[in-house]
Amino acid sequence: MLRAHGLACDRGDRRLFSGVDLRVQPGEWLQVEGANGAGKTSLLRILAGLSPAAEGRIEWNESAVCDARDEYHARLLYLGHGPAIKDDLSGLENLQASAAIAGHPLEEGTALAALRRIGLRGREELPTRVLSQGQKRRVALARLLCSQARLWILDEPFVALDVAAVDQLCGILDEHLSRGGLLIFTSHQPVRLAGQGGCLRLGQ
Amino acid sequence: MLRAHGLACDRGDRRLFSGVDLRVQPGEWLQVEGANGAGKTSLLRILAGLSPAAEGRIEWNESAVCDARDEYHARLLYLGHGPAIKDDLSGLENLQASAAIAGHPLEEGTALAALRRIGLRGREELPTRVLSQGQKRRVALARLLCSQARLWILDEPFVALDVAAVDQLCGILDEHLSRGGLLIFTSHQPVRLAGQGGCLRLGQ
Amino acid sequence: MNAFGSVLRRDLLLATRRKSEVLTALFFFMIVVSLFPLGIGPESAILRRIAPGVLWVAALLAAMLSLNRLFAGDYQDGTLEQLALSPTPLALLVGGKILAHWLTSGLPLVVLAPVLGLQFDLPAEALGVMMLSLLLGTPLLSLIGAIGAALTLGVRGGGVLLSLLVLPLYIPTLIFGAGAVEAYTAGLGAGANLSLLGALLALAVFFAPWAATAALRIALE
Amino acid sequence: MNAFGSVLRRDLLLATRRKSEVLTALFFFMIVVSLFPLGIGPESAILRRIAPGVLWVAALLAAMLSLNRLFAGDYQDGTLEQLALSPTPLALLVGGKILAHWLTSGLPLVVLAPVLGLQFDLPAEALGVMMLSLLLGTPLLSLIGAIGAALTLGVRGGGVLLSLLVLPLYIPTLIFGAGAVEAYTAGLGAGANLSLLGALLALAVFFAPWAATAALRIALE
Amino acid sequence: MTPSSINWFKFAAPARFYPLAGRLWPWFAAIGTLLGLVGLWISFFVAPTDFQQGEGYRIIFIHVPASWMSMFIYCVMAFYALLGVTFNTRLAGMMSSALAPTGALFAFLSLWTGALWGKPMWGTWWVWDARLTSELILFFLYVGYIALTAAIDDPRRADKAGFIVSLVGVVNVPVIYFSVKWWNTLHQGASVSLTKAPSMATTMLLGMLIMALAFWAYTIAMALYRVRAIILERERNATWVAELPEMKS
Ligand code: HEM
Ligand SMILES: Nc1ncnc2c1ncn2[C@@H]1O[C@H](COP(=O)(O)OP(=O)(O)OP(=O)(O)O)[C@@H](O)[C@H]1O
Ligand SMILES: Nc1ncnc2c1ncn2[C@@H]1O[C@H](COP(=O)(O)OP(=O)(O)OP(=O)(O)O)[C@@H](O)[C@H]1O
Ligand SMILES: [Mg+2]
Ligand SMILES: [Mg+2]
Repeated sequence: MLRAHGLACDRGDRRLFSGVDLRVQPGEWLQVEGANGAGKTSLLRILAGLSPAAEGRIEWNESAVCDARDEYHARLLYLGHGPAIKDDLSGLENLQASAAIAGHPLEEGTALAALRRIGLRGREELPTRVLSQGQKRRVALARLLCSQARLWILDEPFVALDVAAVDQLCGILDEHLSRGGLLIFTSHQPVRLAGQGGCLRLGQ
Repeated sequence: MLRAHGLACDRGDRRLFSGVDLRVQPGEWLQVEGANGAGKTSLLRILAGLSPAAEGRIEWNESAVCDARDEYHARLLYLGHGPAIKDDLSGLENLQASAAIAGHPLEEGTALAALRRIGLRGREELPTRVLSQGQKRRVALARLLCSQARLWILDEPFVALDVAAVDQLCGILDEHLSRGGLLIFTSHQPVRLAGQGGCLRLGQ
Repeated sequence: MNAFGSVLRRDLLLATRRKSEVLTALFFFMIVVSLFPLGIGPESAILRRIAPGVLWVAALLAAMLSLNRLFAGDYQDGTLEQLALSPTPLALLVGGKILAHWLTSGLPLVVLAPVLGLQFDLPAEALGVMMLSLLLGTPLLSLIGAIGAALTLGVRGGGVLLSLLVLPLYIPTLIFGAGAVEAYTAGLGAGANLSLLGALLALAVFFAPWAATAALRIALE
Repeated sequence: MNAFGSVLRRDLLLATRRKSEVLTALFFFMIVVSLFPLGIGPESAILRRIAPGVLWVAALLAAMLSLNRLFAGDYQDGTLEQLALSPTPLALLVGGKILAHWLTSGLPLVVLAPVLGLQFDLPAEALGVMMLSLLLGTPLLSLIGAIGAALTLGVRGGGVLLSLLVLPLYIPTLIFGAGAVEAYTAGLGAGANLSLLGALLALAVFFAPWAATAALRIALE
Repeated sequence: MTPSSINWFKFAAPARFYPLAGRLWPWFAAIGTLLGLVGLWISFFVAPTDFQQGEGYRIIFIHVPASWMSMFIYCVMAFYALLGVTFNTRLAGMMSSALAPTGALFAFLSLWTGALWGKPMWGTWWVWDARLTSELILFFLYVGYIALTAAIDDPRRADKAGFIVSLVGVVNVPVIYFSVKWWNTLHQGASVSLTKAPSMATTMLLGMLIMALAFWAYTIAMALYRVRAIILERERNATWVAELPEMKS
């Protein structure tokens, strides 16, 4: 279970938000909403432990995250605005490398299957440089299919995807939730997910 | 009037599309649709004269674009996947510089008004580096407000914008059309514009 | 012409915004020059002998290092597409960018060179010749470098490939530039070398922006 | 340990994918070395005298140039965030990246140095000492450089700032490295210099990855 | 366009050029081998020992033709670049990239044989005089051309980038050629080999010319052979390639 109390974030002279409390339980999702610049990305990075909060604390399974960083990170998958893929490597190589870095090396077969499922059949071996915007995002999202992490934190995962891919991603997220996973994400488009969930509105 | 006959595009060994004909008249819009990787970006770059087509020809007001490049470009505004803004300059400076490069220098007052209208009040002087994803896109879109170009070619202009900004952008596009402008754009989200228009589906 | 000015102004503005950049190019020049006495030892006869060569090589490397910021940023964020779509001829805009590059990376070296030359115990008039040769030579470095920078845009391993392409083309500048100072100290007069530099410069001013533009169009395709 | 290996493997794979990159780093080294005689003139007595210094300065610059590709790519595309989120300690992963950097940019220089030494007319045994000093010194360059590369990540004008930070830190390596060869040719024996280099290397292997990691965390915040 | 010029461009289409090159290259390879053998025989057995330099001078029979070829090939590449830029023929880029490795080889050979020769003549492998240096630049230019075109995936873009390198770099060739005149260098001037005793000069000249012709034939054969491979690789999806007998087997 992920819990946060009284989170606040400062950028420049501005307090972006303060007093943000949240609680996500297994099988639940949380959508962070807000206008452009409300601080969604900032909040997600704080929750992932990438940047420190100005105030407040974050707990994972009842213990503070800052005390058990490595354990927390072993359970976490974060996808930010940057797709974390290398232009010069193929989709396959990218996927295998990022899985190995996350601590779960992948068989080539598994990786290929994931790429095909996400709609990159026939493009597994192309350098991602030549792929289209949406195809690059898909390579990044293929990580979700191979992930064993409990907690997914996704920053605008639906951006640049076509309609079919949006549906497919929803399916993947539902599956994750039904396995008892936790999910925090942002999106400007309306998203329909099965299972329990709530919205957190930042700003105003 | 923009017209294209039998456009084709090759990428790698693949023919992305061929035999694409299109025609856009003053006050009309054209939405290019298609799955990820269908070739929308490639088509838009060809129409803008940034990359050559494998086959086919493009005409602007009855004369081939390749013969009257400069004249065509003087009438054209293209916004691609890259926002074409400099991280180290403020929104104001970015807007003024890009307008000057496009051949229509802007007064500071006009530029400020445009930035405020697009929702960046209070952030006009911040370096765009610290802005959020959506705010950066808005800086790029502010160019539309100051543009005198007849033909707008916009590659996924709605990406990363929040709901309010999407509505506002639709308003801006409608205004352009009602002034007799031409518009070609791509989007994976459904978009409702006033005026005449049509869709071009790439792929399958 | 107007767009030329605004490109120039924008690049200069960017350079002042990245306050440290101009300064650090200078410091790089200084440090490279100062490394040599450390690597070679402090004998002043040898140092004086190698001074023009070392100063010129350092200027060359400093110019080259700053080359990859000439177009790369504009390419990545899409500004280059906008330049290509400008009704002003692209070669003119490229000229503006090259001029801005020289003003922020070449000119400061010219000003700093005499100070460093003093470290190497060069006599005052030789320093004058040194400055003159740099004044003619550094724009040449920016111009030739622009071609290389444009060619390697968006290419794998661009940074190092850039030096591979550009350094050989820099060699004539180096030979005439350092040669001018050496000829002067040897009593031969620097005129011949300097006028060769000037001729090269005149040539490059006409052809380099054009070649760089052609290369940029290839990168954009 | 596993993740260390996979970072190393991925970086080496990337290097082979950018086929030209390793080769071009080598060529850069060659070209810089070849520039000096051009700037200084062909007298072989002087050239022999300055050879160790020139070779070492060139190695230093070649190492430095390839530094900005050490973390910058990973930072921009978000891979660095993923490394920081890996359950393996970040310092270990950073160690893997540094090792890959040395294998692709330092080791080739060690192998090439004797050929270039011949151009400067160095005797065979001096060449051996040269290689040995480079073998100890180039890993040091990668290690120290990693700290600088991490510190300048995402900072405006990073490239040149990087050299400003790193070059001064390189100076001891340069002095001992070039000093070893000079001491040897002067008949003093290279032992003292080489063992100092070794000691520096041992120290850096322990502390540099740790310092670089701390710097990376700052950049990520 | 006049009828005759259309004829000219007929073979500029890769589909036409491919079989032509296939028929021609074995002939040039054979001529090259033959002339090479004759040339080597003349240089090692017919040409007399030089009274000053002993046997070492025989390296001239490789050094000089190799140096000539290295410069000449670069000019040819620049010529193709000009063709490519003005007429936009695909074959021009293919020929350029087919020639570059051979050019680099000859530049390297020139440097290497020169260095080998320099040791007995000047007492050192290498001096930094203008001709040697400019030849070194030529080598770097070849390598730069090859590295740049290899680093760009799209062959058409690679070709165009290569055109610019060859056109810009070609200014170096006259520098090499006239370097002995413009700077007084250690390296021999152009006329030295001809001012010896007449009998010797003719055999030497003959040997050198035959070797030069052999290198020419070799270059043409290699270029044609390589351009065939390049054409096949680039046009592998074209129907005419699929219909080739060697593709069907
Ligand atoms: C690495 C060292 C050397 C390089 C790069 C080099 C380069 C060249 C080049 C480019 C040419 C053709 C230029 C022309 O035809 O005008 C040439 C020709 C020649 N080289 Fe060298 N050379 C080197 C060393 C030597 C040495 C050591 C000798 C003899 C002492 C030598 C003797 C000649 C002669 C006799 C010619 C023919 C000149 C003529 O008749 O035109 N070279 N060399
Ligand atoms: N130095 C600064 N001074 C003032 N404001 C700053 C500074 N740095 C960041 N900000 C503001 O902080 C906010 C960062 O927001 P963040 O990136 O988290 O937004 P977001 O909710 O993810 O928006 P988007 O939907 O556009 O992605 C922006 O509003 C930005 O203007
Ligand atoms: N060298 C290549 N080999 C094979 N396919 C290539 C190559 N280069 C590009 N492609 C393909 O060309 C297409 C480029 O499409 P483009 O970027 O125009 O798509 P798009 O319609 O804009 O997609 P998106 O909605 O994702 O932005 C992609 O399908 C890509 O896989
Ligand atoms: Mg955001
Ligand atoms: Mg697209």
